[in-house]
Amino acid sequence: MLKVENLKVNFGGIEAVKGISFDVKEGEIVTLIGSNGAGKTTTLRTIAGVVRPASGKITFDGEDITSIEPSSIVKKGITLCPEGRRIFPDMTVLENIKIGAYLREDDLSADIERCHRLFPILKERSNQLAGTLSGGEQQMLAVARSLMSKPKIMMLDEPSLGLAPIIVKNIFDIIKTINDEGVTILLIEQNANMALRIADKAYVLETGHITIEGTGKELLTNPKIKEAYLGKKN
Amino acid sequence: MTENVLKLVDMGIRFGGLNALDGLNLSVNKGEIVAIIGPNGAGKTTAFNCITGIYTPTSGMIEYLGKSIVGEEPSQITKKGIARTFQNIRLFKELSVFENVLIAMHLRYNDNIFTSTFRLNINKEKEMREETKRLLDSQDLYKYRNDIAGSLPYGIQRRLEIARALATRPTLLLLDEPAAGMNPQETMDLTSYIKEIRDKFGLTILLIEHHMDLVMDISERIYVIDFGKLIAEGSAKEVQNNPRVIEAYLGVDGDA
Amino acid sequence: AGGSGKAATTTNESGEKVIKIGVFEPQTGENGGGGIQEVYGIRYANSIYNIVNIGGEDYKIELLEVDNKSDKTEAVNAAQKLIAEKVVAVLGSYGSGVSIAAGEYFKEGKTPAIGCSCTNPQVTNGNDYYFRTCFLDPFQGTVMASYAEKHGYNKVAVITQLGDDYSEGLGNFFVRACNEKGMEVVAQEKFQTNEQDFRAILTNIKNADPEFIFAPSSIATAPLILSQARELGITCQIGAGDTWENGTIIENAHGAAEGMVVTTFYEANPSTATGEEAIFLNGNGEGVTAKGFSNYLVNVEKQSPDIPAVSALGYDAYLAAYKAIEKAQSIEGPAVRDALASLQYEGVTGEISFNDDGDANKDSAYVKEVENGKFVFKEKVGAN
Amino acid sequence: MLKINYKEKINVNLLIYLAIIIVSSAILIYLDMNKFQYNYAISIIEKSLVYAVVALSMNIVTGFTGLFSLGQAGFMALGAYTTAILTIPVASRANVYYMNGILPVLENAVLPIPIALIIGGIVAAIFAALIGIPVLRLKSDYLAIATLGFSEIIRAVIASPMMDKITNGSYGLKSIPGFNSSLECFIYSLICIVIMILIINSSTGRDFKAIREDEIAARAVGIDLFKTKELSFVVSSFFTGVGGGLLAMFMRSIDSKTFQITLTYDILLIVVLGGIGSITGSIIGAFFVTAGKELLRFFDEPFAVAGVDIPLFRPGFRMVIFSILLMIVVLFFRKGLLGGNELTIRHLKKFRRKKNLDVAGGAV
Amino acid sequence: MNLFLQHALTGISVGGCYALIAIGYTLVYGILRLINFAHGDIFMVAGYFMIFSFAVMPFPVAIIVTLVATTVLGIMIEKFAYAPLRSAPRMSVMISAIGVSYLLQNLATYLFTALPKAYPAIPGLKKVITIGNISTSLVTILTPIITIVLVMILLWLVNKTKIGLSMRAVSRDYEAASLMGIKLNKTISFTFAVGSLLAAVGSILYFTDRMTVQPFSGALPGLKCFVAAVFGGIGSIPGALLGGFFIGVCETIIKAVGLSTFSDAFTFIVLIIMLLIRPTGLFGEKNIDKV
Ligand SMILES: Nc1ncnc2c1ncn2[C@@H]1O[C@H](COP(=O)(O)OP(=O)(O)OP(=O)(O)O)[C@@H](O)[C@H]1O
Ligand SMILES: Nc1ncnc2c1ncn2[C@@H]1O[C@H](COP(=O)(O)OP(=O)(O)OP(=O)(O)O)[C@@H](O)[C@H]1O
Ligand SMILES: [Mg+2]
Ligand SMILES: [Mg+2]
Repeated sequence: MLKVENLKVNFGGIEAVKGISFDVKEGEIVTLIGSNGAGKTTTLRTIAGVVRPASGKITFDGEDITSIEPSSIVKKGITLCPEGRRIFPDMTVLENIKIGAYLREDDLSADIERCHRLFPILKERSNQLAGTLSGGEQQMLAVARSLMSKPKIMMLDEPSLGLAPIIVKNIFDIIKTINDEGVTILLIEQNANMALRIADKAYVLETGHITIEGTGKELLTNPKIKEAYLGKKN
Repeated sequence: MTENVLKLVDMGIRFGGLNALDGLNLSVNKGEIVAIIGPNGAGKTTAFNCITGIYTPTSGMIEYLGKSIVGEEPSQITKKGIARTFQNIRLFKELSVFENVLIAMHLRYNDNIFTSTFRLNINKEKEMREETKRLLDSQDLYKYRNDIAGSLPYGIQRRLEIARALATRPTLLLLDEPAAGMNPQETMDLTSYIKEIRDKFGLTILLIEHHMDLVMDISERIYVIDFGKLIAEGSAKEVQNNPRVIEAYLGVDGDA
Repeated sequence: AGGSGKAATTTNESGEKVIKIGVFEPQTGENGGGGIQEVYGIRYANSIYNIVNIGGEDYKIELLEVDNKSDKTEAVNAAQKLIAEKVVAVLGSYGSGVSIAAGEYFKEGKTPAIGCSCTNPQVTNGNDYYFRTCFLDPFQGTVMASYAEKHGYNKVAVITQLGDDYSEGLGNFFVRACNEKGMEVVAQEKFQTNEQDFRAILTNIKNADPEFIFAPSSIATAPLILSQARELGITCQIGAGDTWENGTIIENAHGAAEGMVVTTFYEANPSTATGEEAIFLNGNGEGVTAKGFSNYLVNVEKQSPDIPAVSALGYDAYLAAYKAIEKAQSIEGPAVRDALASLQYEGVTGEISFNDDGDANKDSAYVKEVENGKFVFKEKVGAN
Repeated sequence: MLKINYKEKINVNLLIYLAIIIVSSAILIYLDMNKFQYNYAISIIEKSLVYAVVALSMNIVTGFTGLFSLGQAGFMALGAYTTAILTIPVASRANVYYMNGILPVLENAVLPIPIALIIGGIVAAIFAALIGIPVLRLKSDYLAIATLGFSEIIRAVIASPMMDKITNGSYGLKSIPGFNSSLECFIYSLICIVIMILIINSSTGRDFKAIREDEIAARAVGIDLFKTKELSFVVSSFFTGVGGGLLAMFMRSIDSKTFQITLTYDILLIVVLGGIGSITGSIIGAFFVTAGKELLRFFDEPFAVAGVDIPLFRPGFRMVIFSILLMIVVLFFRKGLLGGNELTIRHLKKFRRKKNLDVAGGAV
Repeated sequence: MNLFLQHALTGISVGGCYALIAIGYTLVYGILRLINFAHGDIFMVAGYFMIFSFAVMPFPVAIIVTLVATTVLGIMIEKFAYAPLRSAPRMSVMISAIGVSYLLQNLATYLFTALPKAYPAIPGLKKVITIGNISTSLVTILTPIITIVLVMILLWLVNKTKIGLSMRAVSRDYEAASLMGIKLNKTISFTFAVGSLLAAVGSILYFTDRMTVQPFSGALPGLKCFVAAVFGGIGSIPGALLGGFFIGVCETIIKAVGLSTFSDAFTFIVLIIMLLIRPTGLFGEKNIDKV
């Protein structure tokens, strides 16, 4: 459903993404892994329309969406839960959840309820200013906010960054739950171990190129991956 | 051998209505590597901020080498030998790698504006540059010396931040989530790196981390805090099996 | 250091020899409005007297206008530009501050300068290359005090603009004269440059209950002071210096200007009162009435037919330069300067001759009052 | 630039700058010898030099230390008035203070120009030190508005009737001795500029930059935040004060209106146009803005094509064009003409290549 | 007592106008983190719009034309001078704002000369009302009332409507806002439109009271209102309202006690004292620099 072809992105003189191609099928969990600065975040931001590519093509359900406005991309059903959470700190938790559904005109209550079911703590904190939440709670809020736009495909950028182990586990469970509810997932993770376990398909990105691809299981057992990304212990 | 380097006694700090830290007790001995873990928002970074003088605790004591350092300026505390890195990397982004480290040398080469402007400090400056070169060399960073710090890959930035902290010649080094954003392999590399600098520079290290592999691997003792209070303390094993820690922090199968 | 004072002649396309007279006026900035009016007078004079004969040869006189933006830092470069262009003489500027700033440079460049309406003593003081065709502030302040005394006002109030040498200077001289005459100054208020709210100080003045308010300041502030005073119910007469003789004030004050008085340099038609008549001379030395100038203002410059006093002074300043060049039979700065120093002629604003300081020897000013939306000549007043 | 190289290698740029200085001096000497012919050019050069000093001093605090200060006009006023009061010839004083007289102590206080300039700088620096204590705690825009406020307060005090016998209140000062030659102006400016460059490239200058980059990290490596900020502010103000003194010498007569906020804006404009954090940028910017305004003067004069007057060309048009040019530079050179870099040989070579790369990509 | 009432009336009406302009600053700053130096000049140009439209059409139409034209001007300025700089350093945008301010002033000088132009008398507004010994015009009384009503509408707009929600989101984080599907440019244009509209209303009230417009009419009120906005905590609408009234009243008091030499200086002293007590103004958000 989402297809990226030969995508290149430059920042000033730096080439961050040097011509990558991959696709995501409906209902899948696809993960991008790779070391720091490999261009993962840049790829997602380009798909979301907040960064303009130098060349290449992005299609969604067969439609060219390269370089259209971020708001139109959201409207088409693609959302990005950005790196670093980026919640709106001086709005309440509930307002943050609601703003996720900015483009929707229909009734939100069912979806708000779903968020509250997934993240009970957010219901408790409804009227608290989001900036005062702890890191993990903010991360949950960011995911909940992305869900509110009723995405067809949800892109998550390192949702487990800096979180306590107990919450990391939680987050992956929830990603799985969301996926079971029918949302396609494109996930970036440093925690390759966990990511590959839930992924249907995975791509490894190295300095702007895709070097390895395969199913999650394949990559989990790939010796090169083991050495470079999973640590020797596994 | 068991010379005490850092001691927090009943330290507390409030932000408005929030008790971010509440009667924290903790001590670090010379040459140790000690870890602080705990859920998000537990107050770990806040503890670091209190130790380094960025916040002044509202109650309690901080003793460094047997003397209180409460209320002192961060720069003063650094001069006394406590250096740190930050949870969100804080390099001098637009300056070169060389300059980043060179600036951290300043505190040991007292210069005033007059001598530095009219280059009366030329010998000191030479020495500083030599030392910077040696330090970068030893940390395998010399090849990046002319690169702008902000343009470096994340992992290198982390190492540079540590190198910059080392340039102040600390006795005690505080590392705040040094492995955040690193993959397991990079995290393992970092583990040996931390051990290496501890031995090489004769450091005492206090670190905050969520990567349990790293924490369990290198720390001699672990403090666990939650809601600003100590909930457990001890060796990796002890902590790992402590039910309160599992409940609050690690989760049921705590090897994530 | 110092220039040679050698002016340049050039030849234009039609083969005439051309010399230049510099016009150093603000055409933009705070005093741009007044500056341009002075330029009108200069341009009109130039349109009549555009050929001067030196040593049997005709020279065409062209104007070189530079905008000093009412800004001292700009003024230095503008003045230098005129000197660099080798003008024979310089006319201007409206606003004493810029004239003072440029004065040193004209002196150094040995380029004689003739101020039109810059009334501050400092312009010519210590500068033997600066002349002017108007009277000075000490005189003007005294004239207004005499007027007030004559009309039986005993309690007067003064409003001046801080940091403005014209306003503060004139106000100060007025206060001194009043004190000498034994009148009581019941209130002395000051306001900041660009101020638009005078109600607070006017309320204080109202409370002091003066019989006359003297408020020398800029064209822009005048309507504000007038209308806010009337709005607060202040009914006494309000007076000001020469800058307020400007039609736009009456228009902008929406009727609040009625009854205000100003001292000024020029009256087109004082015959009704004194039997004299102001005469503009045409190119042949024949007298023509002010009509010619009015027509020029209307037809060429698209202005109202009333001749502002500063335009008349501009006219006189140009004429002084013209006559000095003719008299000196030279375009050398020092020669023209010497000719100016001993010049004497009948200008539209009265007889023009200069004293040792370079100031025009003028012993009377015209007082005008606004009646039915027009400045109406009231009387001619001397220093006492 | 002018960075003392601690290695043995000879700094090519240093030689080039020396050459530029020598050639400039030669040109100025030539202009001075033909003063009457070139007075206009000389006055533009002098003004540019003065503005270069002030712009660079603003750059120290704004560009290199990252403290957004808008107090320039006020510190210039202090320097200008001090210099003027100490240099107006005794003979002219009664004449200058014609309205209210002069304070007896000042009646005969005349000092040589260089000393007066330095004292002007010191007065500005002392005020900066006092103002800095409370104000430097503020951040970014709040610091800007507070310093702007102090600048206005200084101006109000200078113009106030209470200061009549010192500053001549509303009447301003004149008869200030000017530069004898453009070379003199060049020498004063050059000394200031060279010292500022030495400061910027010294270890103190590195501390300034560290604060600009990250205050918290700077403290964590042992930089005393307050002391260093204060130092930067005071040093900058010293040179701003000297620059003000130079401006007074250039103008020969000053009053409080000269030192309004627009003066600060003009300087800021130069700094940003040249490139924040660029030494050569500030200097080039000063010439660009000052000369630009003058070169556009022909827009104010009537202009005829084939005998037909083009009605657009009348007074005021110049400034419209100037504003538009300014906007164009701002919009197309986002980081200023030099964008935080220094104009060096290497830079010139790289320039073309870099421009090509800049075109593609970038965030929306 | 009369004296006091008269001064109080003056202070409140001056303050009302300041508040209206200050809110324009605050709105734009809140969203773009941009001190819109051109705001005072937009206010000045609105004055000229009124003069020229009033000359050719009846006053109710002229008022509407003025409001619309000023709003369009605000949007155009944003499009041409600020939008292209969205990813540029903050300082560039600020210089761009100074550039726009110069351009508007110079253009006005060029087109309309530096001479003050008479502002039309809107029927009724200038009517002088006398109560006892106090006299004032209708507009003086009307100004603070209109100001407060507008502020209430504005608060409702920002806090209770969808566009208000998007304004608040954009003010915090452009990128995150656009990821929510918010149209950045539309929201920013809207903010400028509202800011300019307020400037236009302020302009009508202010110039009706002061009766002349010249190219520099906007400079000083612009500066004072900026101070008012900072005083109240820039970014905060109630702050700007209070700041405007406070500065207006203080200024009047200072002049009334005969210290007008220092009236402007005093405004700044008040501001600096406020900043020293509360470094982000009265209601300014505390930006925690979390380490
Ligand atoms: N806005 C930007 N301006 C300049 N360079 C950028 C920008 N964003 C990213 N880059 C550069 O592009 C490269 C790829 O960055 P990106 O953030 O996509 O990496 P990543 O794979 O997500 O890494 P990480 O694991 O650290 O998040 C890096 O070298 C980075 O420095
Ligand atoms: N300057 C501040 N003002 C107000 N609250 C603060 C401030 N600094 C920290 N806090 C609060 O104190 C608590 C502890 O924060 P801290 O950053 O120390 O957490 P942490 O243990 O480091 O968590 P994490 O693992 O997510 O980094 C949090 O609730 C945080 O919001
Ligand atoms: Mg990333
Ligand atoms: Mg932390």
